[in-house]
Amino acid sequence: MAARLVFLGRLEDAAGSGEREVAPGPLAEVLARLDPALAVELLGERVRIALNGALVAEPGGVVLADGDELAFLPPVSGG
Amino acid sequence: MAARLVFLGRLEDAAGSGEREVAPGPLAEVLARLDPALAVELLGERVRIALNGALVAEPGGVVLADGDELAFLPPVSGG
Amino acid sequence: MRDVRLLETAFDPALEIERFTAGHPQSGGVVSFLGQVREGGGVEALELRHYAPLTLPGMRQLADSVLGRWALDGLLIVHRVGTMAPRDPIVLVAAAARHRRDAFAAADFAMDHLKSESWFWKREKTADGWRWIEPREEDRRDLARW
Amino acid sequence: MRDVRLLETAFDPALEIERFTAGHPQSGGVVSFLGQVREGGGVEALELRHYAPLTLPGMRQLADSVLGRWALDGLLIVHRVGTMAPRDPIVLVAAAARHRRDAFAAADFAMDHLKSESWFWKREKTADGWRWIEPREEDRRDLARW
Repeated sequence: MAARLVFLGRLEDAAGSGEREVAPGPLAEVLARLDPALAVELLGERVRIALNGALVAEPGGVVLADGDELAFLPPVSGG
Repeated sequence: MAARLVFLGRLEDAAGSGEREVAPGPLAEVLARLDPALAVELLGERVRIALNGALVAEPGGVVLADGDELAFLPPVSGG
Repeated sequence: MRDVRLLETAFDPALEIERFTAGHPQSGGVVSFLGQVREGGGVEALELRHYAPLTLPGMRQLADSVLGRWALDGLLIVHRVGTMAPRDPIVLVAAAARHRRDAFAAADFAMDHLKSESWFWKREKTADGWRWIEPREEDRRDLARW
Repeated sequence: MRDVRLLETAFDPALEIERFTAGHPQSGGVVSFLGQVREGGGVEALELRHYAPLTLPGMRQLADSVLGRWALDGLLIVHRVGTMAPRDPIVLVAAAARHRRDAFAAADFAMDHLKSESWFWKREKTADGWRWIEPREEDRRDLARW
């Protein structure tokens, strides 16, 4: 089993794909196994995070379990 | 020949018809030949007057000639 | 650009909006207001009268003033006169603009002025017969916003 | 009363407005906003992406907050996702109310919040290829009005 990262908007370009399977674990460890440039983008101040469809107020405490979906949401586009 | 008075909105009810032919002459004389109750309504503060399709700023100076059309416009209805 | 009509017979607002939108492909947004005769409240019919020498010219002047005030690609004003039944469309205003803020403000302004300043007299028929509709304080307040 | 839809395929705004209006015969006025892909400016295609677990629930919450804030008879929000061509409809918001002031404000508010707070990501295709659309300062200002 694995967890899944989902990249929205321009983060999809940065990640090279819309989603990616990763080994479960604390978010800091999951990000440490990614390309550092991508990890920096994902941790951007204006990027919101949703765990299994619910926005996360404190991403620091997230621990991914098997089957979890973690979405990275950059600012939405203008009108 | 004659001039014509046109009564809009509730003034049509007050006049008993939408328009009426009258003998030409100064507006004061024309009104003096009408039913006094109707004349009072037509001279109401919020009634505007249009001579041949153009609003009149100073009704006191109007003199009706043959073929003229004088319209009495009460306040327009609300939305 | 400016399409202003006073109609003696029924019109199809959906078709008007469709044509208006298709005619302004460069506009990002179209705001429309549709006013219809309300169903309920005991009103059986609504009659709108106008004074031909003033009413349509006044609507055209209003359209020009709206076009002068906001950056619009197009403005549509269609108004019925005559006798209407509940559900019948009375008025349609549509504004097409590059920026939606302009379109909203233009349609809102046009409606406030159409309702309170255009030369229409309205009467309603209920079980008690016909009754003329008086000016409303609310309309004067609406106008004072601009 | 509340009709909120996220569509993967094209829709017909005129038909939607017609049905919405017919469904609210007691409303004196219906205000609608239609946003379409602009023709011109070199844009060949527009793509809107969403995040299913958040986007439609967020639109429904927005609709509820609009309905709680103004006296409406009904509210319609229809939004496209996927790839669209110039002239394609993107979004339709319609508000039916007894008083037109409520309908105007509700549609205006709904659009400001849809544009700046809903979970949509947009990219445009021009001769230079695809480019993501960034947030706009104007959208934040629009939101600050409420």
